[in-house]
Amino acid sequence: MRDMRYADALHAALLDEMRRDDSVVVFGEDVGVYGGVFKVTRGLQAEFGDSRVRDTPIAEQAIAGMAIGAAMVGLKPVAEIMYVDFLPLTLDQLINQASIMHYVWAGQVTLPFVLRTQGGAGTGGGAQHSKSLEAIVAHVPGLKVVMPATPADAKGLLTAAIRDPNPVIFIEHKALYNTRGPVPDGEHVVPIGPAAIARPGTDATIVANSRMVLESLEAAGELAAEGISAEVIDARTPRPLDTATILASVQKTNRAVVVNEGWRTGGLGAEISALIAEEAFDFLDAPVARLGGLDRPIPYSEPLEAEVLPDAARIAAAVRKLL
Amino acid sequence: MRDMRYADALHAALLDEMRRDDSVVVFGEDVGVYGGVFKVTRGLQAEFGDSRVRDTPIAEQAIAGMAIGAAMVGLKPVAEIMYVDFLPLTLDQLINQASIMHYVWAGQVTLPFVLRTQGGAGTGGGAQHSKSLEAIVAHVPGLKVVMPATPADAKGLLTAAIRDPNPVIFIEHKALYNTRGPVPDGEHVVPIGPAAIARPGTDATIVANSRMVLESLEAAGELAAEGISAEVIDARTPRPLDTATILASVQKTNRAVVVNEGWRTGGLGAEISALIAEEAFDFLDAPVARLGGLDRPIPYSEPLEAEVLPDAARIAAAVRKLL
Amino acid sequence: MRVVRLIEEGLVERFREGRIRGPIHTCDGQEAVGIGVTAVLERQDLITSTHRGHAHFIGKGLDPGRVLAEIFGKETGYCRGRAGHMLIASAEHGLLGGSAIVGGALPIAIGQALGFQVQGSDRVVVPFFGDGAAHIGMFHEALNIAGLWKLPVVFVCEHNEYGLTVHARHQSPVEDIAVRAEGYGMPGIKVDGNDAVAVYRAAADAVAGARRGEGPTLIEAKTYRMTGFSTSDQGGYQPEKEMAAWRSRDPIRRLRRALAKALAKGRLDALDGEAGETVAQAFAYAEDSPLPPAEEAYAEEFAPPRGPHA
Amino acid sequence: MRVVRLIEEGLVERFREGRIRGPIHTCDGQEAVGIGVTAVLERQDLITSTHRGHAHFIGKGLDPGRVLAEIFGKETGYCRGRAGHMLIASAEHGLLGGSAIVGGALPIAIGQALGFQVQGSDRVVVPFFGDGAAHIGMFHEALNIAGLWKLPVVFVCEHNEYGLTVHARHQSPVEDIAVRAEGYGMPGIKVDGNDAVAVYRAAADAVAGARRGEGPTLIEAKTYRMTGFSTSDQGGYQPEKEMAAWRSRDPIRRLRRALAKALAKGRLDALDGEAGETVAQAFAYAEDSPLPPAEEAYAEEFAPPRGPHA
Ligand SMILES: Cc1ncc(C[n+]2csc(CCOP(=O)(O)OP(=O)(O)O)c2C)c(N)n1
Ligand SMILES: Cc1ncc(C[n+]2csc(CCOP(=O)(O)OP(=O)(O)O)c2C)c(N)n1
Ligand SMILES: [Mg+2]
Ligand SMILES: [Mg+2]
Repeated sequence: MRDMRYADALHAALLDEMRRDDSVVVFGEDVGVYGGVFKVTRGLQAEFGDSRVRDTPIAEQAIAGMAIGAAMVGLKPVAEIMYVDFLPLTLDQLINQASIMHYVWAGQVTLPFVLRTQGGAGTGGGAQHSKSLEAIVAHVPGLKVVMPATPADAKGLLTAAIRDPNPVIFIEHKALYNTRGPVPDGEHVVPIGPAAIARPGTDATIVANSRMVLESLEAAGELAAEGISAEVIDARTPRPLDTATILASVQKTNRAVVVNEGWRTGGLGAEISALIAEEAFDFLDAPVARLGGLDRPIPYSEPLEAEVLPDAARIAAAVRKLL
Repeated sequence: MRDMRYADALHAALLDEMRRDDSVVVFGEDVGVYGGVFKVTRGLQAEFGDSRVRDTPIAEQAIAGMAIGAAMVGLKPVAEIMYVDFLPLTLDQLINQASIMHYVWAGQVTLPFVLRTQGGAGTGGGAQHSKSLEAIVAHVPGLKVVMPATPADAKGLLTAAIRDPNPVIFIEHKALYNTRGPVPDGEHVVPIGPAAIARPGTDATIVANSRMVLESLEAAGELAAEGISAEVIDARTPRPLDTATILASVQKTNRAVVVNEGWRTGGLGAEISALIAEEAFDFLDAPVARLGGLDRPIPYSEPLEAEVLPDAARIAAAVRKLL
Repeated sequence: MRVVRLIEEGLVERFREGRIRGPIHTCDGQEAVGIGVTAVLERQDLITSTHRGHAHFIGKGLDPGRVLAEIFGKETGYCRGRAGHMLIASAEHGLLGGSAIVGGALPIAIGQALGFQVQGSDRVVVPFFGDGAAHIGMFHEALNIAGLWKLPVVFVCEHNEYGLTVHARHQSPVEDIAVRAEGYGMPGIKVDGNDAVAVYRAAADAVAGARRGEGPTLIEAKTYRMTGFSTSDQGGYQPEKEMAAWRSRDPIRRLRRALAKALAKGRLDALDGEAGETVAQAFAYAEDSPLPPAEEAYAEEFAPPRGPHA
Repeated sequence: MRVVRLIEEGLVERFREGRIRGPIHTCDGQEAVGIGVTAVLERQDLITSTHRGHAHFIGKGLDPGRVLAEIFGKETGYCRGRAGHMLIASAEHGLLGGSAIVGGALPIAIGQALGFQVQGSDRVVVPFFGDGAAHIGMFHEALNIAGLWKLPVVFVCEHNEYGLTVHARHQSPVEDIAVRAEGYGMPGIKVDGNDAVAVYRAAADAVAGARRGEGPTLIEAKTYRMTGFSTSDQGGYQPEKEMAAWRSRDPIRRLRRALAKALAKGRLDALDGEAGETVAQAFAYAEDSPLPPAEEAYAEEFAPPRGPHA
């Protein structure tokens, strides 16, 4: 175990996989010479050269398309889309091309690529640099969607994503890059699929992902001081979603709060809330409480931005209300 | 009242509004000389000229952007995106530009434009011409999303959409263009927001939209023959969603089936199912049943395509199971 | 070319009889482009195709029977009926693949070429696209990057004068797409797309250059779509005079005239006969094949993992 | 230009002190482009801006105090703090508006121009964008349509040699974006972007042409970003020699030298003094203004309907 920054854990996964497997290549805007605006790809071009690590023009559609094409012929591209806000530019390639090929071409190709990006608010990026758009890609069959909350998962899930034969949209969170946590030494692979129980508990289940896991853990800490035992589930892979772990928890606690930073309406929380109420109906002692980002563009000014985001205090309040 | 085809009702709305208001303009691919691949814009260029009715190059990002820009300076563009499958190409313009401007610029501009498109499967269009992507746009604050199921609503909602000062994504269904129904004579405006009760009932609520309303009505007919009274709600504007009508119905029937043609996971049905279970929890006698498209790309071959879509038989079966 | 023409005639006939679902997009009149270009390629070279791909499929060596089976939605089709007429792919023939999103395969094609470049392979990628596709953003992004990185790609624009129903003059202020090549640092070549030999020569040069690592070329083949956009086309926008003029330039008759000089008369007729036979057998195969069972719709969403050490 | 420079210096200083949130993207060294072009425009002409817009804002006549208030997230800002430093708009000044999606405003700008054309107005639209934006698909779609329909637009590319951190030579095989104009049927003009007078002249011609209905122009102003991408730039990629060379071409000093010949010495110093005063007052206004209350986040999602007969 080593204590690492989330950004460094991602960097370590890239470095290890590129050393292990020549077919892993990295491209995207400013990932080469500069090493990425969040410095996750720093040093890779120096070590692996400018064929395997390429700065691209500003051309998100092409970046996504190149990941698809290169994967088809045997590379394992890890392409970067600088902000998840720019992901809409890639959606034609993801929805009309990447997501359909394995199925529609009856297994003739696999597409082992990863599209790394980062989202989330809280740093004053404004309406075009702060969004959480995971619900959009998690709706699309054929795409996997992964959102690590901890440095260990950042490393382990990115490693799994690179080795996965399917398109993986890997969404980091800009406010997590500087968070620290223990990361196992050596090869560390966290399979895509299973959720994690970030904190066990018995009175209520909080299902969260990405930065909201940290807020939920803080809320659970507060609640513990009041004698309330909340279980926090990290739904770290929104697609495929680990429904079994979520349902097992609710069957035990009989109460659920679902938290996601994306817009509440039609967000990831809607799917999880619906799932719980449909599949664990008889176990629920109260309706599912769903917290999400306020249904507005993310405003820039600090008091406004803070207001639109779920946080520990609101999560704790939602749990208390259920009991 | 006149009996009209759905396609003709749309055409009538465009014609009336263009005659009434010089600022209404139409552009898109093949909408001018040819009159649109579904012939909804036929004859408009001949009547209004090629300044107000323009064939564009194949450039969906520009079509969406032009609608935004032209709306900003006082036009009321009705732009066409030929298939909803091509909507991903416009999502940067919709999500990063159109949806944020009114709010982020504190009301300095309004964007009275309509993006007409059509989706849905059932005609062998294959994975790139059959999708239902409303869940993606219905997740985005600042966009209105409208999906008429009947000729009357096609006319009334399109008229309302053209007059609305906000961006409206207006999603028709390719398998509905040839359906017929009564349309009120003269000016006919159906406000954006309220759902319609397509068929009143007492034993269970079926919430559907677009073509699935027709399947639900057929199911309700079958069920009536068995003595089961199903209420069919047409959630014709997915955003803003008429939660009050849906909840009132469930409070009365105590049972709900939610049907949507889009992929089930993370689809519109997830939001509606979650809404019902969260807000009408104490009224539900059974968990909400949610039907959606199978979570796969839409396959081309007839038996496969039929298998991935919800239909009247499955809806009726879901209702029976609830009772 | 004869096989392609016969296949399309057969498809249109069967569509009219209600025996096929999708509208059929014929490349009637433009066969020389697909056939002329693919004749230059090795099997391991890749092409990407469009909604109008019959010449590409046949040129790249796919079996007509399995192509037709896919178009009929049959289990024996290249994609077991899941792809249909516009999205056919055959990895073993280097067709990856059809795409019905205008311009959508261009970014993918440069990705394939990027792969070959990183791998140090001499394989080449040829994306086909229409004149209408030359105005969509993906075209621009793909050509800029291909020119920048000198990727082994030959872009082949089949300029048939129309987008769907809109004439090229209403889609762009420039008549020749080839002039844009300069803005992407690559040669732009204009060629008579109804002359199979001219197309072959232009493609041979460009492919050889790409194979030697000299970077991409944009080839613009001027041609014409003789029978409308597709079988669902209601017509009315292609002037009769224009169509007649192009009909007289039919690429098949032109090639036949050229070959007539080199080959014995009997030889050409024999080839025609073989083509007819091939196509008749292909239709029989496709029509006799079974549809996939409905359960196949549930085929796996994801490719199975390759284990932790993939 | 002096006002712009002083504003940016003040912003960078306050960012360093932790008094502003967002990274500040200075146009330090490129002021002559924004100021030179906007000097040609009427108030009712529109511009669209980028993440690097201070010269555009000031040139288009926005009040520096309210610009700064927006950057500070204050209630008195042009957008009540909701937009922030990259998305400022002021409808009354014809700024519609800032956009931090590279190239994202280009399709909107041609839409505005389309509006003016349909309305028969002689208003003109000027979208500013960087060299990096010239390789994204939206650029292509927008320029093709503008050329096709002869829309009243003047595209102004501020070529400052870098995207974010990547040099232009790694973004495109062509050195001059202006060469692409031919592919869009419009003139492409290269101008020294550090020479305010040259920029003004080029823009004046292009704007006059657009106003007369002669269609769009692409102006490429060659300039340089003297102090890195933004305040969050960690540097290391702009060679010192390159920076030094450009520093000697500082557009403000150049214009000052030119004006010194025409104006009395005292006049220039007085103007400098006024600029300093204006900026000091603007900062004071912005800093003294209140933040919006949290409840404002709940402001309406939609514009209210205009009634059935809107
Ligand atoms: C992105 C996108 N926009 C629109 C369409 C609808 N469409 C299909 S083919 C076509 C015309 C294509 O023109 P061109 O590229 O010249 O090809 P051609 O049909 O002439 O061979 C259009 C507009 C589409 N399939 N994809
Ligand atoms: C679509 C999109 N991709 C990437 C970014 C991130 N980004 C912001 S500015 C920038 C560089 C832009 O370069 P250029 O257009 O030359 O403008 P400059 O910063 O040099 O003024 C990048 C890549 C973005 N904002 N939008
Ligand atoms: Mg064409
Ligand atoms: Mg630049």
